[in-house]
Amino acid sequence: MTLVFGLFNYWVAMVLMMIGFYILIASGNLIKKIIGLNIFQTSVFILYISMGKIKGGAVPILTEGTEIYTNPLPHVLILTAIVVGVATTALALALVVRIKEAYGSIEEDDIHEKDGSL
Amino acid sequence: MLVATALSCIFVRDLFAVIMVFGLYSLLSAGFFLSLKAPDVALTEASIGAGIAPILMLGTLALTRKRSEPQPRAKKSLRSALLPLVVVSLTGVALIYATLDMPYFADPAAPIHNHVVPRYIEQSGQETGIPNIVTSILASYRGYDTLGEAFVIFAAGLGVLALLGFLSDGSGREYWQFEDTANLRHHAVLHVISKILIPLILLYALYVQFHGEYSPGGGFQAGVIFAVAFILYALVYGLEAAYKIMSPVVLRYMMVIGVLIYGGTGVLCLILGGHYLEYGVLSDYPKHGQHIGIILVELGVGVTVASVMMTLFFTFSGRAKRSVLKKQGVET
Amino acid sequence: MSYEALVSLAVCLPLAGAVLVWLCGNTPNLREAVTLVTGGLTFLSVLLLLPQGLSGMSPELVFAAPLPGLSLSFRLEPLGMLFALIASFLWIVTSIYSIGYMRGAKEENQTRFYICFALAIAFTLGIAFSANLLTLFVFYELLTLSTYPLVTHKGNDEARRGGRVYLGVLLTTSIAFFLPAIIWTYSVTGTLDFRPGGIFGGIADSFVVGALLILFCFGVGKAALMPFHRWLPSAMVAPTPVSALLHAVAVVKAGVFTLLKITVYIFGADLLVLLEARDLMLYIAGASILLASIVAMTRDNLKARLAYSTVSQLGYITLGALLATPAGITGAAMHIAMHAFGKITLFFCAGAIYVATKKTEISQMEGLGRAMPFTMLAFLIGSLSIIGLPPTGGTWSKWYLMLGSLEAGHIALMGVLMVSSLLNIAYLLPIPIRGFFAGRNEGPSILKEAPWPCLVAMGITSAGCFVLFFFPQPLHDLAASLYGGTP
Amino acid sequence: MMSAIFANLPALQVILPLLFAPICFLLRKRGAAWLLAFCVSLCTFAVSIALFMQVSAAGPLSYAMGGWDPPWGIEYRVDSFNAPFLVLLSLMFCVTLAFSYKSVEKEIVQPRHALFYSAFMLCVAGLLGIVITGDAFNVFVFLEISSLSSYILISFGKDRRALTAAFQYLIMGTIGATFLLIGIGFIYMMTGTLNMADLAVRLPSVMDTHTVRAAFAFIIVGMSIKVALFPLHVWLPNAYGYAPSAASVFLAATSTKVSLYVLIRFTFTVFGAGFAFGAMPLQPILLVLAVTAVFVGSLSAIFQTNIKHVLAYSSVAQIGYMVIGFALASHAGLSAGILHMFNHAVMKGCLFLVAGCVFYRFRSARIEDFRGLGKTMPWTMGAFVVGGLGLIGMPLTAGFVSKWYLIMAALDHGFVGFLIIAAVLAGSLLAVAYVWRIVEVAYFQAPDEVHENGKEAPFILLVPAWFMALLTLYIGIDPSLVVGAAESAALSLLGSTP
Repeated sequence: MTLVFGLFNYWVAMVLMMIGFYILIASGNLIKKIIGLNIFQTSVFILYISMGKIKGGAVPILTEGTEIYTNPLPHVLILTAIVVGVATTALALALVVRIKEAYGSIEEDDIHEKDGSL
Repeated sequence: MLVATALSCIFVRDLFAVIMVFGLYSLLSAGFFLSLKAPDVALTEASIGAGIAPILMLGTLALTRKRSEPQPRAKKSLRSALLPLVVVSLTGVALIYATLDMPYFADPAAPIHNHVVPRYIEQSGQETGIPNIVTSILASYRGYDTLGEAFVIFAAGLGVLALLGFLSDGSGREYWQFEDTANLRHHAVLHVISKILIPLILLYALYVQFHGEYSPGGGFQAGVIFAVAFILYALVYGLEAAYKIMSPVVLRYMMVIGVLIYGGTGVLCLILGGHYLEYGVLSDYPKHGQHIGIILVELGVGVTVASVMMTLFFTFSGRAKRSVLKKQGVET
Repeated sequence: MSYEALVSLAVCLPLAGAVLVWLCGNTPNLREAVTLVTGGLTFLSVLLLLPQGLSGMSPELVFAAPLPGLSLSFRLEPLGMLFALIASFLWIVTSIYSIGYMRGAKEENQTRFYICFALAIAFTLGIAFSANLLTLFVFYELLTLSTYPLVTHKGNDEARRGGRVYLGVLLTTSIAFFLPAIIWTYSVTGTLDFRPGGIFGGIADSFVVGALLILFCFGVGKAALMPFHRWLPSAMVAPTPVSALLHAVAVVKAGVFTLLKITVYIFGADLLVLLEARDLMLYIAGASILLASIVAMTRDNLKARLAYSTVSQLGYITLGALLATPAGITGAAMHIAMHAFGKITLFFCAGAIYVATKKTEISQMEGLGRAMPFTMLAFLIGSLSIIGLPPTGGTWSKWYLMLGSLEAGHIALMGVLMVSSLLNIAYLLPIPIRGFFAGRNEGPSILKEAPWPCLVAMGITSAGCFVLFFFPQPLHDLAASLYGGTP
Repeated sequence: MMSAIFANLPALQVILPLLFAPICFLLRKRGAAWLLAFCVSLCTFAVSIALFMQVSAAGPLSYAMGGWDPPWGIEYRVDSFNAPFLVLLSLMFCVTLAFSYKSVEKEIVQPRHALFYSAFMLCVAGLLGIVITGDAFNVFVFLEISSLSSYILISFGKDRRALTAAFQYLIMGTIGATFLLIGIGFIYMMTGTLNMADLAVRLPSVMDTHTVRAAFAFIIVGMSIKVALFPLHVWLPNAYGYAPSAASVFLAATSTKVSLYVLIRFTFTVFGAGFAFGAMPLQPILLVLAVTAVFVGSLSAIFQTNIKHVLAYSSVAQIGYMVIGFALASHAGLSAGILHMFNHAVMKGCLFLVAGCVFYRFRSARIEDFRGLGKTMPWTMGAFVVGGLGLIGMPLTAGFVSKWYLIMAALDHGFVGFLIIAAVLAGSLLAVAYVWRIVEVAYFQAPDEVHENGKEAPFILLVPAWFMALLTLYIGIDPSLVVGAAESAALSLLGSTP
């Protein structure tokens, strides 16, 4: 039982990762792919933040009389990772717009077809 | 909840709805972060994941189209349908396999709570003089990562400008999209609520920016909030009005100035005889120097993030407007 | 001049010649003068090295160290001396011949032709003087590359196809067999130097050495051992001087020379006779001799017939090298020289006929002896030398080869040699005979010989065939000092 | 002042290109942007040489970013493994810039030039940052800088397929980076540290856990995507094929190598060879994949019609060689792999420069465009032949040296070694096929009317191409410098394992 409860949070993150990853590779629509990518990344963030949690830990801002703080390092890493994620998303979306202009479609199959006929 | 929203992303066809669901998902995970005692991350995720990202996606959608085409199942061979499942299951098995030996959730005996981090918790107060440990790690101990991250954002701004910032005049020449925006017709709509709201948001952004040392927040969050305020302004008053207040050309300079404030602070440390980003040398008292340094780099991050986010929005929406104008031109 | 300077001079002169030829490209007379002068000087410097070469192994001359512990270096020894002498001497003769041929046949891109020719000679001399397998391999590959533009000189589809086979076979064998054999040898013995008595000296087990022998024999594709002989007939699309010098002398001889060097200085005769793999390779060489002769008989194109004849003759040398008896090695070394003179004469004749009459097929050549008596006479002499009949040089080498196979107790191989001589007669002699005597009922033809430089060149080489019969002593001494050096 | 500069060399190495990138972004004049970038590249190169000399003289350097000692702060660590990589990267930076002045002028529309140079400098800075850092998470951040900027660089390509190529690369690259992030998260969870040296100390005690094994798997798979190891190479051919010439030169020569560097760094420095090759079945998997990569890459290269695609598929095959060397995990194998990373960078750089020259003249680089180039562009084709011979592995070229070492290393591995040798040799034979196909077209086919009037490429494009060609030859004749660097790199990697 401790196994289940002890790891439950991680498992949720894993399931989310798998969902995101599935959308990412199985979807034919480019925008959906990007959403999948975001879900995938966000679930990794959840994994990190979960590991930073400590029993009875307070918000990591120094205050008088608090002994235990939540581990702040994962928070820092994830702040960075979130920003990196949004940067990637923005670039990907810009590419999608250009692809739409060049091909008239954002479905992967259509694009392959159009390139094949060249 | 999270799982449910994520799953719904697979099955919903309408892209507009998918994006909304995704926004909801981000908001939920922000709440989750908050419950895990990570307010900084929650704030960022809420503003970026639930704010900026969906706005950009919607902008893209406006430029492309709404529905995800029904996938022609017949065309898909069994292999191409199975492959993603197999890959995902393999990854999943590896992930679950990994968890088996993990320290339990919130276990105080886990290695991450006992190595490296104690020093941050115990000494950052004396070493940087800043109560928010996240901020002191972010801007000082691991300030270099954050520098890198500011540059990632800068790179994204640069990339989007490179991809969408130019328009062709048909003769093979291209020009910056925004160079002639002053001619566009002023088209303001009065909106009392937003007039009250926007200054409030801006004020809050400044608070988040400069109070980041004491409470959750800092450059990123402030930058994003600042940008959201402008985006709101642009939505309400029209793009042209927004251009007038914050012209895209100025934004381009601001992007650069932002990252240079950060990088320059580091160089200043070098010149004053310290290591790169060793703020201690900025003042006679290391603690004081750290404080100055952290404020400076947070400002740099804030400026970069705000200007890049605004640039992103302007570029996407400007492009959308162009294509609308072009279509009308064709029709008339 | 010192020995070091001479060795480097011998290799560098043709290189410098190539540059000069490039610079003088626009004035044909000057260009060809440069070629001749360079050829003369090169031969001279090789000749001056002769005393040194006769005295056995000379000091090593290192000029670069591309891999730690391995160097690119030169060293003079009798076999290399012999090879260098032949190559540099015949270069002069061929240059004279090519001037006549190239002008007579009005070939294009003559400057490129002379440049590549000079380069090829430089690399051949590099092979001759190599002090270790690595150096040899480097020049071996360079030779392949520098002769490629010569093979494809005509630039048409046929030339391109020929070039493809040429490059394909030579590179494939060298990359797939030769190079791994070299590296394997290095990893087993820790050295690649050519040493009297070989370098294996009891280090490796016979399985590894046997496998290496097979790899080497097939890896040296230039030796044209069947089934890797296909490049040689393909290379015949090249202009005749190229076929004459490179594919009768420089390139193929570089191949058998390499084999000879490997058997003498890498394996060592003593080790070689113990190997079972050697017997296998001997029979393959024997089969190569017979098969190639038979194929030669079926070819109507003169150059193709000569090419297959070359394949078969190369088999002789391989055979001699593998016999690893004193007589065998002497015979092999001498045959390098004898065959060179004989075959180059034959090719010169083929080229002369082409320039004068544009005829390439043997069946068209009946009665040609009356129009080109001098050419046909030279052809006869060359044929005699290849067959091994007195009074030509070929007699001696064949003599030693047969002696060698007796020494080694391989009666069957001696039989092979005899049968192949008969076959030689059958495919070579009819050509001059029919040239002189057949087709009488055609009208009296006018005397129409090839350009004079061609005739001069033919004269020199066919004279060489006689001279080598009457004065084989220096050659024999050089060849004999090979196994004399081996303990 | 001088001493201050010398003390801060590791920081300067990265921040020079990093900080000048935004400045470059603002420059309006094309020439000014280029000049700035070029000056920066020269300074970067000087810094890398100085670092290399320092490291060879005095051993590994450690630089604490922000003055915080590792593992609390981020550490820059220069040792004999990454110092040569820094030199290689900055050298390619200079060479590509020298080339790009003319090439970019032709291939990219004027107002975007400053953006191109800016993105290019960011990309270089990112790659340098990955190589020099001693902090696992910092690798991720700089990986993203370099990746984002390389997506941008690729999307500058004129062909619309450049966009889809960039998108595909973005998706796969981000998956790779996220896998890396998961892996780093796992090892962080088990050890509580992100510093590589510290990780190496703390990992052995938790080595035998599922989490660490999974972490290793995630890092390897994630980086294999960026390395373009078969079968994760699908992004590479299009990405290199449709990028602007200057970008393909630089990316082809460096980007996959840096990812491979990360792979090797994590395997040997962080996890240790004993774990990677003892507890995990890394060797057989990598060997099989690498050998397949050699065959698939070479065979595909033979059937391409665009020269850049030929070269890109050839890269897939050559990466196979490098991975073979790495997977042998012996000193000899590792040095051979590292050696080939350098040599291949030089040769492939040369070949892509040639492709760029041809592209400059004809606006495309299909095989047909090579018709008659032997006559019309003799110098360009000369450089191509040298580079091509290098790929084949002819003696006196750099390719021969690496092949030699690779086969020597494989000979120690018995039967498996023989199979590897067979694969390596077969790969070279296939290389003959795809290189010679182009050479034949160039020298034997008559040019059509478009190509008849082709002139030699401008001098300024030829200089970098020939520089790389001569470097190929130089390494082939006197490889002691590179070989020495590769061997000491391998030694430092194996020596650091417990």
